[in-house]
Amino acid sequence: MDYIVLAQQIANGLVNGMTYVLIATGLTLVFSVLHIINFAHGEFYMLGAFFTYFAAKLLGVDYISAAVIATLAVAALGVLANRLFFWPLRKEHEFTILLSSLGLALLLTNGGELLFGADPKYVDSPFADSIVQAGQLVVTQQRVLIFVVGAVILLALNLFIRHSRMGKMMRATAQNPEGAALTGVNIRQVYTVTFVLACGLAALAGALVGPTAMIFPTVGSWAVLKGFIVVILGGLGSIPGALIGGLSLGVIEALAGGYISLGFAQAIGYAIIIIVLLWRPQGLFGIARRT
Amino acid sequence: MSETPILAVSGLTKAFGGLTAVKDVDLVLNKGEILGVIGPNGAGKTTFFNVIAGSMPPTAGTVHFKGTDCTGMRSDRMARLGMTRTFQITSLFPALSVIENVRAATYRFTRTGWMGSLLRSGAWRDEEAGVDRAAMEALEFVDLAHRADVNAEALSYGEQRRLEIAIAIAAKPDLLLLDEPAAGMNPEEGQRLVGMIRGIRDTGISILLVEHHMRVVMGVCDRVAVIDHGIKIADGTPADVVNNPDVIRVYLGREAVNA
Amino acid sequence: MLEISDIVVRYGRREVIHDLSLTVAEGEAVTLVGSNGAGKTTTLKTISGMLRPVSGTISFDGQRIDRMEPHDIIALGVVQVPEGRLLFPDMTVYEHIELGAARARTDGLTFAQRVEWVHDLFPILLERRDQKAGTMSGGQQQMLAIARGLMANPRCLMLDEPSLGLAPIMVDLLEDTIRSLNETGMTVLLVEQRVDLALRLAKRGYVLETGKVVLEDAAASLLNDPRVKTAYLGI
Amino acid sequence: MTMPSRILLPLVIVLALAAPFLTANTYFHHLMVLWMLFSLLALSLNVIIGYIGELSFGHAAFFGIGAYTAALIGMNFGLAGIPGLVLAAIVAGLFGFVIGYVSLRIVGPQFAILTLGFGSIIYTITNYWVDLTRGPMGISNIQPLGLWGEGGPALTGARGYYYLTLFLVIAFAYACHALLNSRTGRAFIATRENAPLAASLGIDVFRIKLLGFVVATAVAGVAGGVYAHYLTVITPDVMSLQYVAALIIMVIVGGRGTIAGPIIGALIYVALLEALRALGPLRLVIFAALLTASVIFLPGGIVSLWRRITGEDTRPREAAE
Amino acid sequence: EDKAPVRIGTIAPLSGPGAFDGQLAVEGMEAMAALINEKGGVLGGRKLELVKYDDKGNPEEGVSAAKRAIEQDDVDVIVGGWFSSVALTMKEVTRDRILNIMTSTQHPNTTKEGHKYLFRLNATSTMMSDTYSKFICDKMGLKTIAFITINDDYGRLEVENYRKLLGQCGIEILGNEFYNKEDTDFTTALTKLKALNPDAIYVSAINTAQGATIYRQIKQTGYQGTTIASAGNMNPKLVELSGKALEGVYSVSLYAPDSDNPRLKAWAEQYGKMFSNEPAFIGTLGAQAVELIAGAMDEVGDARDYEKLAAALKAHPWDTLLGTITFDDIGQAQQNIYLVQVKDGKITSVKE
Ligand SMILES: Nc1ncnc2c1ncn2[C@@H]1O[C@H](COP(=O)(O)OP(=O)(O)OP(=O)(O)O)[C@@H](O)[C@H]1O
Ligand SMILES: Nc1ncnc2c1ncn2[C@@H]1O[C@H](COP(=O)(O)OP(=O)(O)OP(=O)(O)O)[C@@H](O)[C@H]1O
Ligand SMILES: [Mg+2]
Ligand SMILES: [Mg+2]
Repeated sequence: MDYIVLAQQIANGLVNGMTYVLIATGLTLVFSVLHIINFAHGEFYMLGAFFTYFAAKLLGVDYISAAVIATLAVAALGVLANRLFFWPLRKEHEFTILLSSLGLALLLTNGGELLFGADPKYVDSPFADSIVQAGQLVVTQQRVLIFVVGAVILLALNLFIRHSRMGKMMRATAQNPEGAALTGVNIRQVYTVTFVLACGLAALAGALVGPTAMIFPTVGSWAVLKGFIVVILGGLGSIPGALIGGLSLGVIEALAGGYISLGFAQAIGYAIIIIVLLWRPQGLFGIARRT
Repeated sequence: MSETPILAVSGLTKAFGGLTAVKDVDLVLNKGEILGVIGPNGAGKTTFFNVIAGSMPPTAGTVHFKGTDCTGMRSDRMARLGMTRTFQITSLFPALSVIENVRAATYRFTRTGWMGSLLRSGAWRDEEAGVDRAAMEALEFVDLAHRADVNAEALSYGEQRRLEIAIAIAAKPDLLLLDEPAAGMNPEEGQRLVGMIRGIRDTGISILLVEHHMRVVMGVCDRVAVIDHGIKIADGTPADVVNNPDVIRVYLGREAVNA
Repeated sequence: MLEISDIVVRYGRREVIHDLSLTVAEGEAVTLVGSNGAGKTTTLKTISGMLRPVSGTISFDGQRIDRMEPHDIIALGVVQVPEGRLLFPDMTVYEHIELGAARARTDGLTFAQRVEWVHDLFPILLERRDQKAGTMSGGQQQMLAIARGLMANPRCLMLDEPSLGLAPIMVDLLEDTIRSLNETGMTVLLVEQRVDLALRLAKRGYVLETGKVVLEDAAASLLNDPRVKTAYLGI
Repeated sequence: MTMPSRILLPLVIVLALAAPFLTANTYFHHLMVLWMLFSLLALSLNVIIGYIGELSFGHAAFFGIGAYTAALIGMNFGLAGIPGLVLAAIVAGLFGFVIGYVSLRIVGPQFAILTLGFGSIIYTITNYWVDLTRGPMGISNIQPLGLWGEGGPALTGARGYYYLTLFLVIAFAYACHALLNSRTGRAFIATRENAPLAASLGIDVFRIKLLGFVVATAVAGVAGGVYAHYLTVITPDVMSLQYVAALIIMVIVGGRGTIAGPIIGALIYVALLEALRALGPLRLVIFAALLTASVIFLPGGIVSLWRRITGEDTRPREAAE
Repeated sequence: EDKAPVRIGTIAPLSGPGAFDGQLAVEGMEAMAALINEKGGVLGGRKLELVKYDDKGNPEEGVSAAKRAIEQDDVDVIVGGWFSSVALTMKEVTRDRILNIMTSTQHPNTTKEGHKYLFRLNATSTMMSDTYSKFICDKMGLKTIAFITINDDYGRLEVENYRKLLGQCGIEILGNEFYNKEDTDFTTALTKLKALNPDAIYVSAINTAQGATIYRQIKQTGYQGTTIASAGNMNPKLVELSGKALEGVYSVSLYAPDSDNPRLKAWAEQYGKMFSNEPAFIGTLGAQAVELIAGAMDEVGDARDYEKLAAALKAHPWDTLLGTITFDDIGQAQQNIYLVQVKDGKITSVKE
């Protein structure tokens, strides 16, 4: 076996995995706090990439500033999305809310197609084509950036949820909204903060991952699926879970693609998830639900 | 006694990690008997119920129901054998109407399935009529018939507790486990509950009752067992138990005077 | 201090509280008595902002609170210990205690002092500090719910069936606690199915039937009122 | 049955029977066939979503399995008829049994992801097992549906398929209705609403769920079989997530857990997309906007309109509007 | 002016992943229709009108769209079949009912049975690879090659063809990786291919976004060898998106942007006036379809006599914006195939 190739595949897998992680964290946040399966999450990822593109193009700013602007803008959109599509339905059945998010996803994808044009676009980043060599391993700077930012964000978010008061309020709302309200939690604020964070995270993922591939208005749909798988694999609501789940999925796919069959890489990824879930239904880091 | 007891528990133990919630408990319940289980909060009463009813497997010990060993048997099989329970934390079908809640409980003793309904067979018609009758009877029994068409989630707390009892008795079990049925009832309603429980027993159902309302316990139980820290510390007639100094110390407090 | 006048509350189209009025003076202990479904919980939820009255007003310290959000009402010091506990099953006991103080008023005891206080009151909560609330026994959960409410540093404490699921000896403790809270100046609005207990604790009482006040009197006289005796005390 | 539905139901059925003769426009007939096919599928998914209360992201895979089974049986053994459809049901149901057996012990979003995983694996295999399925290009020139197979009478026009699918929809809708009025149906609903309580009443929750899942997948298989013969072409695309999403939309927009709901949902889906065709690029945007508006204003599905009109809706008015 | 227009049913992916290609195609048709209408239309003054249908790149939608075009909207002809899977299903609906010109589908099976009124403009992948492999063998001086290929029948056929053709001229095929149509990252496959150290990597990609990503990622893995772009998929957008990664890369195409065919120039000018995109190959195919329809109708003097229209199309060579085109009796076109190369960010034809 060629160890260089093996190492390279693992490195590729880790970076891809980190993109999954970035997407999954926002998703797991919305799920764990608000019990919403947000199908539109991928669309915020898409918007993050497109806003970065347009910020750079129309405002003439550099990639990093464009990424920051896009992240903030999409985070602000999160307020609107929550207000229109999720907050009014908070008392409804989870399937109803799921449908609302599906509608929002369709609206954003097709609206995006209309607004941004159907042509694929490329988010230009100075780091995209610059190669970092470590021994015989080759990685672009952009991929290093994804990895580092991903790791930092995750750490910060985990600390926020575990230890900040807002984080605790979010967890309380997750487990019993009525009890939380009677304890003094401003449920509405929790909803808003959750969506702002989740949309911002998705947008940041889009801004970072954008330059590694072409972007088009339907990129969000694969993103949300990958995100879900990671969330479930890692354990709903667990941020360390999202990290481990995402990285393992990335590496599994890279190795399956590299050594078994590229076409079946995804299917093999799914098969492994199925096995994991059958063994630990709550996911790697999830809390076992009491029945 | 020659007749096999309806429930015989021996050496029952349940541990959660380091915490042993139920320790080596032996208990026998005879047919037609109402047995009360009391004890301080966190003593292990609910856990004891959960293990008996098959909601969780025991760490050690055995459970015999109507003479069959059903240690660790799943709760649905236990129920089909004839043991139903209520839950301490209210457990209903919240989105269904009150009558639908009770109807669901008739699963145990109905027989004709989908096919009968598909063909509108006579057996199916008869059985459905029987289901309706049983459901209505159960509701009348707990005085909820006037709320039959309301969704269960729209009931007040006390009404929900009564609905739980209706569900449990509509299943026509041989043994009924009641976990704090009087919670959320005022003394007068507690008195009515005493009447209800007696009525249930009179239809031939044996009852195991966990309750903190001493008036209910005293009023209805043939025998009372006391659990503290998972251990059975007393077992006797209600009068014996309430005069037991240990029981007074760990459990009854000032209530001992009233009881 | 708490003044409720002519409130009407509906669930959907069904009206369950009809023109209900009641007052609680500062430092007073008042109880609401009524059978299942009379509307006691609904009344408390309306005061704490979980439900909106269709008409009528609620004011606290002269300030209208019937259009305020629950968290703002709590910040004023009106705190409800809910029926059925409403805990957060996967959060630890201590996290509940911390969260309870999320909107606490800043006068009176400090956070640390209050923590110590509730731990003294219910030692099991200190012993099980890191246990998940969902795995506590029913009675232990009830204690936690009360402790959580106390952590909010209430001026007016509304208790909805606090004795639910408590062993007799704990009910004694609860009774003593409520009495001492009230004696140190806390206003208490108590809904309790153990009507005898409630009437022993309270100064005044209201009797509710199908969403209306049918009787209002000093607690001692209610305790001896024949109607109350037969309908609620079962004597 | 309430009075209005006693009159309404026969009326609707008569109308449905007469519909194809109201116009000679074959395109209209085609749309009616699609409506009925989607109704059948949505009704079958409704057994999972509405009766056992789980979300399945894999339902299109069973539709696909049925379609491929019928197509392959027809081509290789000349059984393009009732035997083919029966086999489509059996094969899809068998897959449903195996997949349900391993995944139904798990509930909620985890179950949904499991079905997504299984669905994707089936999709991938269909795409790559070129020798059997012809891969991404799919199978074309599938024979029309005969009675017992090749030779003999066969359905060709859209009208014929319409009556076939209408029959299947009515039959299955009636079966669902009968189910709900039976002991088994009550067990379904009890399981959906509160599984631990259902178990404590003697209901074998797992078996009930498995039963529902197998029935749902087998019916999806039949729908797939008819679809393959009707369209004469199938590609692995029929298993794609796009269809899964479409089916979920139909069930929930119409009203999950009801019988009229999924049928109305399918109608809305087919008719709305058709009516919006003229809008070109705006089509899907408007569709999405209408979809979300319907969810927000009618969270209980279109059928809840009825309940609203009759004033049965008693949701509490709560704070923080 | 009062005469009813000739209505051309245009079935293309207008939403979803294929939307951009669909848009380019429809724009190409619009530009050509505008040109013809400006000159007075067809059949003595009837204007050409496009009736557009979205097939979402999905076979079933394609079938529904074709049924609607014929049965409901009663169009005169149909132009469609941009994606092979849609084309293969749609042709069963249009079969023997209406004149149907298929455009970019490269799958040989599209015209295999030779339905009476069915025509296909693009060269099949087999025809392309015949031309391309000659150039690769003769001019590029490669000893080894590896493929990265879309997993569909088009891709599978390409690999099969080149294995045979390049093998014959002594180029060793080191490996092939199939990817899926929804993939967005190709580093795993490219890492594998790079490790084989081939002289060239042949990229078989139809979708512009996937193509551009692959070309860029080839460079990002540090691969230094030659990149070869698959036949028939070079377009200005791809060049723009791929940046330096496509510089100097060869491909073959029916369309040479720098050709001096006056018809092409007029069309490109019209296109520039109407749309912001750069004219692309897929647009020229649409335009060519419109051009042929107009020509055949004028020659036959009828918009609906499909028997005669089909006969006319097959009867003789036609002059179009892509040069001369002829059809064989199963409706397959024979057109010029050009060798093109990206130079300074422009697609230029290689004059041999
Ligand atoms: N899943 C669990 N994990 C850990 N500890 C548990 C779990 N379930 C129960 N316990 C603990 O076991 C002990 C017994 O609990 P149980 O619910 O049986 O008490 P109980 O006698 O019913 O009390 P109560 O009268 O308050 O309802 C308690 O200390 C409780 O905290
Ligand atoms: N969510 C709801 N939707 C509709 N009706 C409700 C809802 N909650 C309560 N009700 C109804 O309102 C009335 C008053 O209920 P409430 O819970 O206030 O009673 P309560 O006095 O607290 O009774 P309990 O002693 O049983 O707790 C009851 O008739 C009940 O059925
Ligand atoms: Mg208990
Ligand atoms: Mg109440």
